[in-house]
Amino acid sequence: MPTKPKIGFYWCASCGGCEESVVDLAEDVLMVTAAVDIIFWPCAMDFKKADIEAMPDKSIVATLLNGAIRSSEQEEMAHLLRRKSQVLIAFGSCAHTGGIPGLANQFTCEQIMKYVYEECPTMVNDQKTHPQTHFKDGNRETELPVIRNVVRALDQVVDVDYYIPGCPPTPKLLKEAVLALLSGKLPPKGSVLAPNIAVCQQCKRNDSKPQDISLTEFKRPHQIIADPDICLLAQGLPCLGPATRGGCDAVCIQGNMPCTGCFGPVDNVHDHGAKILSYLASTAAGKEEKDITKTLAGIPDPVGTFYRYGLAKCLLRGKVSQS
Amino acid sequence: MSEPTNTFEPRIVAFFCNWCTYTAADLAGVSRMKYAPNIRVVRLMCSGRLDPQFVMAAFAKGADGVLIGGCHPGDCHYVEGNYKALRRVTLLKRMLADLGIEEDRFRLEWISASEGDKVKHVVNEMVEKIRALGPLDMPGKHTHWDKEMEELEAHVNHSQKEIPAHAH
Amino acid sequence: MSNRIGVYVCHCGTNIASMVDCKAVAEYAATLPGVALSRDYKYMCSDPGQTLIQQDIKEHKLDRIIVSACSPLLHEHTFRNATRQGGINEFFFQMVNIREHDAWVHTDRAKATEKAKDLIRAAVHRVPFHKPLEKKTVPIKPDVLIVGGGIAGIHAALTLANAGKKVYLVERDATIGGHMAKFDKTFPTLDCAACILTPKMSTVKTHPNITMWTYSDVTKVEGFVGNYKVTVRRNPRYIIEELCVGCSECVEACVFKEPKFPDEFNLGLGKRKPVFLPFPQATPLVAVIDPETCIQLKTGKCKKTCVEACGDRKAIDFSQKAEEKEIEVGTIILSTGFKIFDAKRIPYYGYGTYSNVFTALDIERLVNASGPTGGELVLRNGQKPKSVAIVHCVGSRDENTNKYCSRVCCMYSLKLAHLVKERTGAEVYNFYIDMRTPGKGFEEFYSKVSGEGVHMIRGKVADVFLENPADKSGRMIVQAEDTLLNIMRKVPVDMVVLGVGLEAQADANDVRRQFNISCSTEGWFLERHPKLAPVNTFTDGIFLAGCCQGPKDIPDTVAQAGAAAAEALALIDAGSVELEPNTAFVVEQECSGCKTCIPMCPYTAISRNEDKKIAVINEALCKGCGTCVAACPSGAIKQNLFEDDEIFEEINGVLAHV
Amino acid sequence: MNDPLKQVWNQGQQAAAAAYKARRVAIDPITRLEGHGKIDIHLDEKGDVERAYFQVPELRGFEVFSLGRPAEDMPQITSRICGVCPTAHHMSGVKALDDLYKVEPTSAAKKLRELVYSAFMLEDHALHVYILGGPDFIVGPDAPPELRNVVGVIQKVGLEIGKRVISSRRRVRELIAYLGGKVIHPVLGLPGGVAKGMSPQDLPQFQQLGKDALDFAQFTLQVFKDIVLKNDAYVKLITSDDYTHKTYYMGMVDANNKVNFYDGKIRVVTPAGKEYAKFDIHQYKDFVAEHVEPWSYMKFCFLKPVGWNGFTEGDKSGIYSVAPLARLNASDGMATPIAQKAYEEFYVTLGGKPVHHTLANHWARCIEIIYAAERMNELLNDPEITSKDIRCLPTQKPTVGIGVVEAPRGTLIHEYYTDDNGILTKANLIVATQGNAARMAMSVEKAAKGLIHGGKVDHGLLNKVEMAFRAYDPCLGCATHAIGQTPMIVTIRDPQGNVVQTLRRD
Repeated sequence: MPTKPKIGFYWCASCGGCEESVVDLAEDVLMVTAAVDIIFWPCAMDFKKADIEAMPDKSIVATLLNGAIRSSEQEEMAHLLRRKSQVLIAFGSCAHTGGIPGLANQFTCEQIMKYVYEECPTMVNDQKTHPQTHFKDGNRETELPVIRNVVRALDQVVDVDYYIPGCPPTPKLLKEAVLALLSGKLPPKGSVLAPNIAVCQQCKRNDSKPQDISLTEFKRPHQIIADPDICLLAQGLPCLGPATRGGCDAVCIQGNMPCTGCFGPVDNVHDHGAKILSYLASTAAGKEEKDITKTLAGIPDPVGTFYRYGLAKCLLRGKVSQS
Repeated sequence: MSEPTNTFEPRIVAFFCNWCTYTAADLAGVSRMKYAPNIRVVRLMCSGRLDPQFVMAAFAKGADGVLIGGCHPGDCHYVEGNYKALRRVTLLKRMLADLGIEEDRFRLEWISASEGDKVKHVVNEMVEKIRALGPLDMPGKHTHWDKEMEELEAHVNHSQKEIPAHAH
Repeated sequence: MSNRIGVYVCHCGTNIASMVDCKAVAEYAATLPGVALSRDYKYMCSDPGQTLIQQDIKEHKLDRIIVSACSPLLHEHTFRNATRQGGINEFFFQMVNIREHDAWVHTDRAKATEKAKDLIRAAVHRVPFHKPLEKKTVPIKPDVLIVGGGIAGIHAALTLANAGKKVYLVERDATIGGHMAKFDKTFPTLDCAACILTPKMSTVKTHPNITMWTYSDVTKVEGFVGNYKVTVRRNPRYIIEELCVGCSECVEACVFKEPKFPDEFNLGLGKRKPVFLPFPQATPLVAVIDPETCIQLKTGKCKKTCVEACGDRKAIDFSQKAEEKEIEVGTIILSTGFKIFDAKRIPYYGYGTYSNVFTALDIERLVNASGPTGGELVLRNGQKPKSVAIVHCVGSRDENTNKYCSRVCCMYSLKLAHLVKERTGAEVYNFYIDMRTPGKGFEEFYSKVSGEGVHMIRGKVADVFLENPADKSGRMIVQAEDTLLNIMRKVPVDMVVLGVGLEAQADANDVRRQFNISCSTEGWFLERHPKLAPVNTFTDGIFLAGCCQGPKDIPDTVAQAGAAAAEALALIDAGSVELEPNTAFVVEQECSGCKTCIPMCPYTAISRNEDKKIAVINEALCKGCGTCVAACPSGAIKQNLFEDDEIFEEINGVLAHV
Repeated sequence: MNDPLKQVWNQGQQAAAAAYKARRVAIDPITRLEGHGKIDIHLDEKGDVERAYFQVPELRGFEVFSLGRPAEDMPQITSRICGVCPTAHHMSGVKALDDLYKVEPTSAAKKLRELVYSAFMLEDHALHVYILGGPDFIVGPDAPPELRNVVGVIQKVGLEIGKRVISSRRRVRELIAYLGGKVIHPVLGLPGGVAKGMSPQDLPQFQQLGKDALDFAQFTLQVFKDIVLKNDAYVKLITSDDYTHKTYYMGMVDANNKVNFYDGKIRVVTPAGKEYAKFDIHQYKDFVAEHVEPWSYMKFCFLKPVGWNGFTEGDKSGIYSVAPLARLNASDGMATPIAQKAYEEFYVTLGGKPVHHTLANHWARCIEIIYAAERMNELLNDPEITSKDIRCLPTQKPTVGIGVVEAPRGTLIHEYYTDDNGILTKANLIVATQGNAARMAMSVEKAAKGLIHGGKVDHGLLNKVEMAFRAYDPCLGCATHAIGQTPMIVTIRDPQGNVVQTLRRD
């Protein structure tokens, strides 16, 4: 049968939810597989690397890569796949903006190693053994990839053509992207393949939001029983919908929980967290510093809240004491 | 990485509102007050225009400090813009601290059009504090962070010669 | 497409060139991307300087202009015009401040030069993002509001009214006239204040173009140049102004047979009844009832003999309520005046404790024919003083009170010395720090007065104490170090006159906020520029006249009032004014309708389009602060002249390493 | 494309796609490590296996970057450990929050949580049975690799099943999405309850789904019995020594020592099947400990009181096992009738408790699918399921909270320490497959040693090792069935460490 265009999926530092969302195309997978050959990279890295290396450059129409880049191994694959693919798409929050693993940029690699292998409560490790990138066990030597000091979004490692946002991206966005690929109707390079308008536009509760809600208190989700029909921000919950790219159909809000920003910012925003901060602080009331401080105390973790999925793409890229 | 030296000249980006603080800086000039040459003023119409993104950009691009200047509470030319600024700055201070930026590197001051001397004092004080802290140098830090990738990238790009598309 | 940027580095004579190597800066600028032409020039604001820009635009096809010189607040308009006359949109221009913000405030030439380069680099990054914009012009409403009915307000009002403009004159006291109405004679000519002021006052009252509202306060000011909406509260005086003829029969008839309440106009030196006329020439000549002391108003139980006396005129109305008037004016003149220094703040001068210590203003009333003593200058015990000390600089030129010189005290102290001597023949001692007599005929007046045998003692009075501590109304000893003779002088006197200084009105700060202007740390309203715009404020369409801007004498006050009136006239006759196009607008297709911006706007310029479910900005109402722009979570609101891209590039540019 | 075979092929392709991706990513819950199984085999002079290393090469450090986060965000943050079983992490996290704030969820809330959780267990297990592990038996271990996948399954049992697997899975996941906002990284959990309830008008459609799910579950067990248990060769394989390790077993049980996924006490039985311990989760640190090897980023769990004695079996070694087989071994039965019958049959057939055969996990999994389906139905028909009383607001000051659930791949523990403001100061996460990590490493070595002699290796080795892996459902073996290639590279080195042979199926 005639060879269909090859599309590849690859994963780096991610949870696999992105691939799950591909699975969640369910019956729709047929439409996709009818049109393209999905090339699945097997798990064995060394093996597959050789295999990919053997492929002609640009012989893959498009590779959708999910996951942040944290290890030398992932970095290497990113470079290879870039080389072999005509179009490289950062698929999902982690590849797009670093995702939740990017929160690690608020800590040093040493901190992580020390805690995980020495200090965590259930650890028994008197020798303070750490995994070694090169370990000699008698005459035997084993290797492990290097864990980098900073977590990176895909475009901080290689040139990226398009982005599909979301943690995870919706099957709908994936389908549209693949169809766009096939029809050759792709937007300009660098585009995010999702609507350039914030979540509120799709949110059923939009009309319920009063025009002026200057908040004297920000609530945390566990502190209130949220009315399922009223704008969550109006109820005091710092919902990031207004500052977050839409395309998700506001599903979290339908689950009666505030948007946490996984689709990242819209095109005009340079730094998602700073913009979220600006918008939320603008919603706060108070003229005396102490009142303002009290109001904003309802947002105890600005970095973790505003850069939940995007610390790697914060203009500062993480805690300045990094590495 | 780059430890403070006495030759270090802090680079401070200031965002001044047109009506009070920018005018105060003009007054300082007209009054020939002398202060440290480390500050670069970006004029905004109102401190309410201050988008925290500007502060992040300034630090990311190499500012060692950022100073915001606006009208005193109640004096805003646009009624309440400075309160909006205060709200944003209050939260931004906390966030910058969590990102490891020392408190003294980011400052908000209310300076009215007649307080030329305050411009002088605030700038001098800030410059000295930051001089003591040493350079922030985010661009340098970022380059340093990314050094860990160079070797590999070079390796990958030279490990194999071009395989033309018609190879198979 | 890359731009062709022209960069001009102004020497401003030596103002900039002495601290900034303009040539080097210009050469550096020439190396920056997009810069097609870079020059340094002695005076960019001069005609040849501006012509240079216009020619270059044509010859070198420049599409962006950067002038680094003084503050944009000074010459931005000048160079925008030059840019426009050169044939490109005036907003393709950017000004860089290397004088006020650089040359004038730094001492290290190398570093100042570096700074200039950084600032210009910022502009070079910025200008490519500039968009062609049109200024919006708004019509100027011809009516004028003048706040404060002293000589400054009166003169400005008459000037404008005579020019055919409608004027609202608002005064918070019951009568116009201000401080000048309290004076007896005026220096140096010694002509009587009343004689020159009261005719002007009555003209104001009768002038068809002037609406005079006394006993009134401005409560609200909205809008912008050419289009201010002002609310004035007319406080109840319990007399119907239109019906009262000032016959003062009600005053005679009042149930209080004798005046027993301190009379404000005479600074408490005289007494009045609950119903009174401030002073014989009060304008309007309409009685006032003081609710604090009137039995009817306090208890509602009074025979109301005043009402009987008024009879058919029915001018008395105890039920009168405050009434709000809303007016629309195009320009505003503030002439809210000053308050005298409170002499009690210097306790060792004994004001308020020793009965024969007076302020200069007290004396003005005492020597005034219509004053409480009918012009008799006497001690509290009714006798004429044999010796009088006049103390200069009370509350002026003093670290503990006011550092500034109040400008008028020396002259009025000399005037009072003359009057005291004339009326009482007493020995007069003027204690001064320096004798300041700058002004037409001032020095002559000084020698005249000293020629009259007034003792001039150069020394700051250190203490005033009672000869006999038991007798608070007895003779006092005035102690001062005579810095000419270098001896300690202790002069016994019957009367001490304190030459109190001038201070900003107690509520100057509230007024300033209400009108959205600035004031100095001392509370004087701040002029836009001390030399180039002395009667303008930073708020277009609002002007200053008289002592609210700083201490000054009557001639200066009147001159300034005229100037303020002229500025207002210029605006009115221009008919319209151009506004900065720095307004904000919503990019429709990017607005998610989150409503964050709506409460940001203090001018309610933002509303929600319920059909499209997005925000819309009314450009006419937008004043261009940009607060909504910073707040918009989608970056869907942009501000002309201050777009995100422009500011981000300015940041990049200023920090871009060489 | 109307040729039926081609349709089958496409179905296969697509289900395989699902299979492949799902399994691959499921490595995360094992160890919070990203990357892929790697086996490094070292031979001695005689060419026999001296040592086989099973390595996991990535680390993300969730416990560390959770510090400073508001506790209530943890169920959503930690669900990103795994996108295949986010629901397990979410639930374990939410239960830790209940404990942290000392707030008892309303009874309706508990039922809604368990409903979501049962649905999740069902769809996750089904995936494994039909697409990932199952084909080893359904198609047969000796069948050519390109057929030992869902394509083969469909050819063997018919196209209908392929469709049924996909649609059943989709519908069950729709239930999760309904209550959780999203099926991947759901958001329902809050301390003291859930954010969203079940509306009465939506209930009937889900009740119907419950019925269908139960049919599907029973059908699934039947398929397994017909194809596997009726085949002596398979039964022999299952019980063969290559796949047998005598270790401790751990699982969660209810008050009657019946298997429970959502709540209960942790029970551990000895290799001999005797109860070794039964403890409240708050005591877990007395029983569970972690061990580090310098050659892998993955940490190996063991029983603290017994201690770490290397990769060895028996009651002297702290190594224990989790997941379906372990859960059945650690319990006295199933809490629902149909599942209980299957449970009894399981032990009768395999010669009584405990069962040490790794491959028996497949069967155990089918039994758990039935339990999950039965439990779904119980809950969907509980009048309280549509109650509006779904939240109980926390009032206590937070200090420390521990939560546990049985994830498809075993016991999953979250522990959060916070300040008075509920901000994390410390976190500890024991994820399911860590519990099997040591036993997996042993399986690898056992298979290697059993099959490599005199430096000679054949492809059978890879099959066997793969099967050992897949039985644990650790997600390392997933890709195999996708395109018929082994997921593992096996590098064979001589004593000098030189690579003498690199094996892979292609």
